[in-house]
Amino acid sequence: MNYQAMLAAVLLIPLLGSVLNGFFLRKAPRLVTVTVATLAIALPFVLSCALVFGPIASGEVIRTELFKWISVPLEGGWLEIPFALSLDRLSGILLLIITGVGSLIHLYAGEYMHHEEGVYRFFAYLNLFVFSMLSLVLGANMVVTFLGWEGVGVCSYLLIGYWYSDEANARAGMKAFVANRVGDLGFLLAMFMSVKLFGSVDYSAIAASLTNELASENASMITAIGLCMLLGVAGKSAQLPLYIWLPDAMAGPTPVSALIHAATMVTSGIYLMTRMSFLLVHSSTAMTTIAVIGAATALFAATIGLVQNDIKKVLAYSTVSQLGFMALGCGVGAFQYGVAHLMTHAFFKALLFLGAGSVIHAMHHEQDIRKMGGLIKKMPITGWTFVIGTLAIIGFPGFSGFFSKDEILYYAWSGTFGHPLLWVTGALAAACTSFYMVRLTYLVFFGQSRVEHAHHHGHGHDDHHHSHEIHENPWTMTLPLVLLAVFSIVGGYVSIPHAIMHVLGLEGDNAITQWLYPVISSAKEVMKAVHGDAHGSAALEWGLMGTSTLVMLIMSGFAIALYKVGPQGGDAYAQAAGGLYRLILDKWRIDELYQAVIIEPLKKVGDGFFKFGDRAVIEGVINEGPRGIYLVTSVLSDIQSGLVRNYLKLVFVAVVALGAWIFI
Amino acid sequence: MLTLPEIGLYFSFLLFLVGLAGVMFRKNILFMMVSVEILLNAANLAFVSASKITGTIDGQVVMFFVMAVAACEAAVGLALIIALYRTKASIEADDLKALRG
Amino acid sequence: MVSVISQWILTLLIFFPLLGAIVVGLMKDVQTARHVAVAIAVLEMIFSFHLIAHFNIDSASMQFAQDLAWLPSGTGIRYIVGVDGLSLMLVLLTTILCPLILLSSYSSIESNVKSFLALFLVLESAMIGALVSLDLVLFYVFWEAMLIPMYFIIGVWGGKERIYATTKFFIYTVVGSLLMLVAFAYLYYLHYQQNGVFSTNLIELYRTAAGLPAETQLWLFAATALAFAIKVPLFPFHTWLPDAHVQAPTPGSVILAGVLLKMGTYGLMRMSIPMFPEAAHQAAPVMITLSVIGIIYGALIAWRQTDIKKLVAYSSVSHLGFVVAGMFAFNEMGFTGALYQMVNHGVSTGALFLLIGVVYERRHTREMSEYGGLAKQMPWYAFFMVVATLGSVALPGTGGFIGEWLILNGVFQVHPVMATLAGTGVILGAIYMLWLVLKVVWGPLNNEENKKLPDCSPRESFVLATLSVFVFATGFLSAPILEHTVPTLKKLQESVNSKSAYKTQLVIPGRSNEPMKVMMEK
Amino acid sequence: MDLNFIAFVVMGLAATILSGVMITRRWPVSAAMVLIAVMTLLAGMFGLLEAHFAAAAQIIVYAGAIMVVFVFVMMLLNLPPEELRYGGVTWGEMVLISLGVLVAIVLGTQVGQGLLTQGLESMGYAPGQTPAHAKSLYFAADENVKNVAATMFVDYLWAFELVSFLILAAVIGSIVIAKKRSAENANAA
Repeated sequence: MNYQAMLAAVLLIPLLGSVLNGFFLRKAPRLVTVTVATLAIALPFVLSCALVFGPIASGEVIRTELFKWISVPLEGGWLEIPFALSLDRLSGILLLIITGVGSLIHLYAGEYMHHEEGVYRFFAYLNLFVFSMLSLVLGANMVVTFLGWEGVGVCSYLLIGYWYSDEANARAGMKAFVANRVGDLGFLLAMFMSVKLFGSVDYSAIAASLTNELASENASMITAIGLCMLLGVAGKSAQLPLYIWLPDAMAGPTPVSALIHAATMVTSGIYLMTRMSFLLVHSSTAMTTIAVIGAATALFAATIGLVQNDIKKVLAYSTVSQLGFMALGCGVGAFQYGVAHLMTHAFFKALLFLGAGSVIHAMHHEQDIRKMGGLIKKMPITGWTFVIGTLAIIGFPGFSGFFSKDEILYYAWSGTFGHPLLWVTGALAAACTSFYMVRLTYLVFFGQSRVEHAHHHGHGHDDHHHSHEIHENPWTMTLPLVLLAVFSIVGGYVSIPHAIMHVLGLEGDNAITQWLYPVISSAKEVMKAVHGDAHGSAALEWGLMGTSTLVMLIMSGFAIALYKVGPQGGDAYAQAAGGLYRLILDKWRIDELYQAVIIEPLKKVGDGFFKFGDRAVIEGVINEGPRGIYLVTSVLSDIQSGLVRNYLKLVFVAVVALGAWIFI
Repeated sequence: MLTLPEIGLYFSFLLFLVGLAGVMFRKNILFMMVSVEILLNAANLAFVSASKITGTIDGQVVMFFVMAVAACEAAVGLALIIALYRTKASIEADDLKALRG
Repeated sequence: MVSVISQWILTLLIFFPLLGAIVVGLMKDVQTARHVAVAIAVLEMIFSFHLIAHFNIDSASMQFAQDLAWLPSGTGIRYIVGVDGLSLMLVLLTTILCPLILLSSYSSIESNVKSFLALFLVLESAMIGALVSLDLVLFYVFWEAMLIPMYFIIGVWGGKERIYATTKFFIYTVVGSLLMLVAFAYLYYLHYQQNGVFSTNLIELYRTAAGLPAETQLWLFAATALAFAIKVPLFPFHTWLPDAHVQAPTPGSVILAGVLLKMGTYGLMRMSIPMFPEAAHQAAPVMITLSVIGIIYGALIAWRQTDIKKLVAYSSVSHLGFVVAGMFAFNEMGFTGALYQMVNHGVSTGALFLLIGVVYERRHTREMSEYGGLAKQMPWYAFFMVVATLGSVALPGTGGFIGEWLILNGVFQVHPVMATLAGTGVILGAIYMLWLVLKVVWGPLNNEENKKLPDCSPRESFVLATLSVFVFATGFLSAPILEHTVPTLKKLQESVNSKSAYKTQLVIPGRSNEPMKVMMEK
Repeated sequence: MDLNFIAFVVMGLAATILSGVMITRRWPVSAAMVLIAVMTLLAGMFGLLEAHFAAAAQIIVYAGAIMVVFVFVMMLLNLPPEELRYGGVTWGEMVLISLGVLVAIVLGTQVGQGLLTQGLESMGYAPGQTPAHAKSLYFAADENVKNVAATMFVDYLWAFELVSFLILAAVIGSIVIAKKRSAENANAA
């Protein structure tokens, strides 16, 4: 089996799984459905491993063309867009994450969804999602990527609205799709501009034709491409101002949140930016905008996370915040660390979501952290893996988040497009992250249990025999947790900071930089040529690292001290903050703002168009037009009254008019 | 100071207006015909006045022709009125709407 | 043998349904008549596959042509038919949609069935005739002939306000057609003045028309384009469409959205643009602006509708705005996208109207609030609905995406701002279509009456599944499909941009394939 | 201001007012009587304008012959008095009346008169002077009837003959029209 066929198989097996589950295994037992679905992801994972650690590691790029997709004549040539796949080192990383984390989550979901009716639908969507996500990262041109880009949006829409009987879920799905669509318009425009500029949408063709001269001649166009792409990224990767859909997307089943809204789909914006890094770096405007948006998102979402009480909401805002970090990394020119953080985040955030799902599953869909507490005794595996995930996300030294996040923060200060202010914003966001994550972990797993009482009220009669039986979940749910916990620890060692490498006596670049060298080398060269070398130093790196670690420790300690007494621990501060607290609790009321500023006016315009434009004006003109003609004709016809006297009157009028015309 | 024929022209115009009003506003065909006679007389007055103004005789000749035509008109018109009255038992002009569009 | 078939195939395609209409009209048993009608439409579809099997994809000529005497020779009015890449797509769309629509009419048409079937077949015949005729008078005859069956289909089998709707439909269309007729007549006269010979041969008139002074062209363009714009319908001539759609019976809505609206866009591409390239260039900014207004206007109105059929009707206004915008970009991407989008819109909107018909037959209401949560009761229905919706919102992987992508791309190359504005229509499209799905398919199943609804019958499922397959097939097989149109559209683009006459010729099967002598070459 | 002038103006005013009175009569016969008076006044005006033939013809033909026919027909039909108005003055009539008044004012002012004579002057006519090409130049001013006859039977001979045919046709036509009905009745009977 050659590599091309393997690559095609990686893409198509999940689609096959989806079709099987969606059409042919509707009546099959749950076990069959789950097995088919999981295998449809696990098999590509195996193939991916073979590909990535084989030819890709040795520097090859695998490219295969499945079929001709679009081909139209263009001025002076053809615009040929084949359905082509390309696997290089960047897509290799994502391929492993998607299929690897994906298989674990499928395994987990099999148990998590066991009491659902018609679970085939869920797995069909999930497999379809993986197919879309794979075509996103494997696409050799923008259009194939866009197929995946919108495909994941649709799957996300379907999965968020999986429990469609509750209209709120369906609405959340719709919101996600529409917000994504806004971003997709940006992507579309970026494509159109590259067709205009390069006559192609193929990544490698664009890279080949983008010379420095071309870039400087078309600087505004390059900037426009970058900004349009940023709009797309903001939609998909939940950046300001389009992040609003992601917290609502938590309405979907928890495995979906883990896979789609933490590990894979939302990171596709980061992937795209890295993929297009060679182009973005030509425009410092675009890069700076990306960095600023990223930093702002990181801080903004982190502040909301501080006060949320829904376990999944906290994680959702944490995801938005972490995505902001990744965008910040890309924006300052440290694409490789953006990708590194993407990877570590995929591990620990999937872990955290699955852990949260495990808790929710055990507690029978209770999501309020004020009604939890002390769960670590009842669910030790979930608890401890969750703690590992928390340590990873807050950047505790030695855990994966530490390496990737600190590298991003370091470059935020010293990178090509970096600025100390960006670092300050990022560090503040990291401090908030430490606080809310520790708060979350502490309130859920430690301290006094607040479960029993709440449970009786929460679930009524049928849960009576369950209420005292919160227990660890079966292996299919804990195995993914443990594996992800392992990766959450070791995953960060691909991006050991230079300063530490130096201490350890390691030479050269760290693993992720080396691995991604072929992808981002041209971007690096451009940055070097245009903007000069990065202006960092080992001392600065140590200083920044120390500062952020210290801040992290202080905030974590603060959180533990505050919430030792239980969820009411923060009330004093909340009261002191007063209106600001309520504003943050209401997520800064951004949704309401959009509703009032965009949605409602548009609705009014739509109503106005219908009632005034269509019914009154156009209909009026069209209907009154004939009426007017009728009026005219009736007057004309009345003139033909047959009465001689009237004819004479007309003659008189005509003679007077004629006289007036002649003499005046 | 206006000369006689010029005043004649002006009277002819006033007479014409009066006759026209009669034709336009009366519904009785007989009255309309009588009004037409006024119209024709007004025209005659204009012809004669013009003849005087220009010092030519042609206007008076034409006035004679007009008179002849008026006689024809009266003869035919009155014959028509009689025929009409026989068929419709009315000489209201508004009852004659065959030309209505 | 093949060449004989090829020679007569278009004539067969035009008149076979007409013959079928007579047969169906004479049948006694209603059920048999239904079957026979479907069989006729299926046969018609099979005949039309001959076109695709023997179509020369490297040629922009009018293939399968036939040129017969019709009216007295002095008038220059002949029976000339032929297909090129442009009409081929739409002929196939018509022949494929028609059997499906006839199948769907089994349950939606219950009175005067035979008349309906006969009228429908007449309509099919007229549509194909209009698509393949290359003589202005012949075209006009078919163009008007389409109107009559549709008038009756809406007027007899329609909803409560059908008379109002059908009258409006008729008046709008006829006003446009008459202007077009005047333009044709004037062109006929001008041709005579220039060449001393009367002719209504489209291929010759291309040359006459393109050589006219700009001002004359502009007037003639305006007259023909208005006729087609009303049919499309382009903003602000669209108000007949929601009424006609809402009042029409399901098969009527489907054929209206599926094929009849395409006649407008087809006419623009076949007549207005290549005939009057100079004028088309001058009018392009206006046309693009109008279509972009239509895109946004239609979308915003669609969003605020509570009547599901009206929503889809206004979505058509929005979608066809894309088509018109695309063709007035005057590049291959725009033309290709416009043509492709015509086909896709026919498929996906056709499917949506069928889906509305399915629930309308069960519940006899089109109010969105009467539905909700149908996914629980009718999972297959929900599936088809979502597929049709995705096709309609131009998801990558569906044909709509290819079409809209090419259109927006084409427009973007010349009018970036307009393309961006049109792009917001893509967002709004997602909003109103998903809103429809949200209100009909998702949500709680509260209404008691909806709890007893049966899922799609096998017949309905077959029709919808076929269309669903088409939605995705057009999304992935676009290259082999669009191959057929490339030479035609390339030629069209070249002639429009050089503002010279559109030169094409008839290729009559069986004769030597040398270009037919154009009469005025002297 | 001589007597001729005063007499002319008085007669003109009387003719105008009487014609106004005439068109507002309810009885056709009284209207015919008033009309005879108007015509007599007009004949006097012709006389003052030195158109003696016209004055005589006016009285003989018009007041005598034509009006007799009118009165004869009126008596024959024996019509009832007419209702003068079937409703208020309509807008259209108001417009027409105001138009008429407007034209009267325009033409009645010096401006209007200037307008009327403007064209004449430019064509070589001037008040009181005889144009160069007028053939009636050869006739003395006080031999009016002779002058008229000479012009009529020299310059307008053909027109005169045509008018005689017209009168003939009118006579035959009026007989046919007036008799038609009874002839049909006779055929039907």
